[in-house]
Amino acid sequence: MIAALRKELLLQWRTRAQFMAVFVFGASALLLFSFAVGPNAEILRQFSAGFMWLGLLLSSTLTLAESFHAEMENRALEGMLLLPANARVIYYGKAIANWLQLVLLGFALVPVMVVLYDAGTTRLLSLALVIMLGAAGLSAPGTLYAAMTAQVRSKQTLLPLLLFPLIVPALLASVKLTSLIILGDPMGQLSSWMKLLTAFDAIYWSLCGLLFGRVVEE
Amino acid sequence: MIRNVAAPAIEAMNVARRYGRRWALADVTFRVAPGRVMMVAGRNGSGKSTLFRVLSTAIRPDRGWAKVGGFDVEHEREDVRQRSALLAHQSYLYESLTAKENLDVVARIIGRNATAALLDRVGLAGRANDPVSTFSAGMRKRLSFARALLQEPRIVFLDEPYGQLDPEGFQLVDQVIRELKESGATVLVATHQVDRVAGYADCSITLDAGRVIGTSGELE
Amino acid sequence: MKRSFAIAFALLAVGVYFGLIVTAGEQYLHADLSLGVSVVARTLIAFLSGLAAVIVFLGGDDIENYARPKILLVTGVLFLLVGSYFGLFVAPPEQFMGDTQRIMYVHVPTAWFALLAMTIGFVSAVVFLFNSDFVWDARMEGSIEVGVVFAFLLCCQGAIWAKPTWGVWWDWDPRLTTTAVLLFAFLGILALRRFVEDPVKRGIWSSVATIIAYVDVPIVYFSVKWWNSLHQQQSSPNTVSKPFWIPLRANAFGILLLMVAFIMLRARISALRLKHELAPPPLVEAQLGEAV
Amino acid sequence: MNGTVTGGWNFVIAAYSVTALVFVVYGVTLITRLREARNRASEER
Repeated sequence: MIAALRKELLLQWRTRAQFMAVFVFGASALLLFSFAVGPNAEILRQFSAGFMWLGLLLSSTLTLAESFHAEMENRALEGMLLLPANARVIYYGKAIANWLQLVLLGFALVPVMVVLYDAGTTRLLSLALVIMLGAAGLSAPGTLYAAMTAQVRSKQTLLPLLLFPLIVPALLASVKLTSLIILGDPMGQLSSWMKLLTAFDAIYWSLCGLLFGRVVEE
Repeated sequence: MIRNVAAPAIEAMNVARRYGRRWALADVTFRVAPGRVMMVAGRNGSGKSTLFRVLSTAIRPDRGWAKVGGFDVEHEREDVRQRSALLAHQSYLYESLTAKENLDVVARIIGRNATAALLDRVGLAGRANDPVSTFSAGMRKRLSFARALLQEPRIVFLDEPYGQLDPEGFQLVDQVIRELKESGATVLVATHQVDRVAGYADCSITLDAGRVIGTSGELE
Repeated sequence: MKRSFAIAFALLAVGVYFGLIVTAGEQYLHADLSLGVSVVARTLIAFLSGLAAVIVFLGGDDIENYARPKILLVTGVLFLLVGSYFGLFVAPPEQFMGDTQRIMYVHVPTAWFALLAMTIGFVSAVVFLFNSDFVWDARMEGSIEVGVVFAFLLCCQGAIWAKPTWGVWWDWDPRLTTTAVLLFAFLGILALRRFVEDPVKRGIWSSVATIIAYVDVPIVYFSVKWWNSLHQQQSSPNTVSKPFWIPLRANAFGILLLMVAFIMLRARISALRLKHELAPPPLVEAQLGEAV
Repeated sequence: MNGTVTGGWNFVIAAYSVTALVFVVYGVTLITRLREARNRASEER
């Protein structure tokens, strides 16, 4: 498990230029969203959480697809499976690495959001927790679907097509939590959304791990 | 688990495998005793690679069954994988990692080391810290060879081991196969270098259109 | 196989008798046909025997038989004609909803069977992953496609219902929104199936995707419900009073039969293609003369 | 307004028409697709 994770992190470190490109993509998406709304500071602040998560979601399809690019190049994934290494270990290694990358991306997008939308907050710790939980919701099913679509023609379309409807609850919860943190939480809804997001993560982290072997083994 | 020692190292019975609608393997049956070196001949597309992929558990057979080291390739995959290694057509290498890192990744997962010695063995010690993306086809072949040997397999599947290698590389492959044989490992070699391999192989089968069309030498 | 079809029809008949005919007798003939079974028990029997009929129809389905789906199709259309006649012309307008209530007689059964079709897809996916029998792959494809068609229809009906009721076409009602999310999730799975040539991979991947998408249903429902909790909680339209039973239940049985027939037809199309794809290797003699 | 939604018959008709249309169109396409698939299967045999 540790060995598999180390391999993923090494691969990601080698392609860190890719990460920068994805970050710039996400940041420019945030910039474009504000053009769609117009220069109304109050409305932008209201929508800031939604925009940030949409930016992260769009970027995530790039990083997820990319994470299987190296595996498919020389059929390296098959090589890994033929070692007496469990497919589940490979899945969790990859999912955790993707999660770390998404968390990093989320943290990097926060200052962009603060500057563009004037959506600052002092509750940085809870914001970090939300980004971590939300990214976990994206990475667990995302890694599984990326493994499938990496082997298919027209993968660029298929991955978002499969992933976006699925992560609706995680997206809703993350957006709601983020905007509750930024705009205040008068009705005390924070904990119930947090529970929903945690439940989503728990279900998909276990279910996808169970099913990954069936997807990659031929 | 205790298995009969005299049991064949590899046993395939009516193995068939389809790619899409094309049957790459139609019906293959053979047995090889442990410690033998077997040549698998046949022209391009005759099913050699598919046979190796089935035997090394990369893909499941659609029909029939096969046992490697006494373990079923469909239901006891972990056991087969622990005992065998495949030198495949694809190199199984990560382009962005260096030669040494590629081997280290494998070594760490299966809990072995001695990657430096292996790199030296295949003549890549000087390029150990260069990324694979800068390697030539022959160097990649050498590196995947090292990757397969790292697993210390008892049963080795070598798919075109001579492909893209220089004369020096030919010598290296010959020597490695000889050493594997001396250590008691079973080696299957799929190749077009029929004359060269026939010099040291104990037996051979010839495939055509996914079927065995000829055998020679003592298989069992 | 032949027997299971008869059993399913018998189960259906029991359901129709207790769910529909007894009520119709009370309403229009003033005759007690209930055989002493209470109202609650009758509803339960109708529900359970309908469900059992679906299971037996599909579980015991002979994929080679092409007459059965057509019989079911015709029977289903008959039920729908009766139900719609009652729904449009016989049943009184509802107290609050007026005539728009009549939309419910098709909307509610469509909702039940959209969800049921997707549940059948989920069950088929699980069975396929365990036994790798391609009949279940064909059934999965059939029920997912039927589920998608029903979900699409459901969204259309929902929009038509929402306009006179709340003044907007789309109210972000949790049930309707969940249906829309489901529609897109299962459309994605159908797209995935189109892009994968290898039948084994196609079967396994779409089973995995189906399981993952189906597990999402309750989570989506609750998240949309909480998300939309600031809006007014619309009350469930009244479908419980007796005058509304006949059109609702007749249409329910009709749509049940249509769903089963559609799944059967669609599964046969998939099965024919799979039969072609999974044909055994041709038995040609190896040409020994051409040996290398 | 006494809380009752009045009128709305056009919506009712629309809903029933959409339902009928979807069922009929889907049913017809299924039957034609099945016929095509069967013809293709018998041709190959």
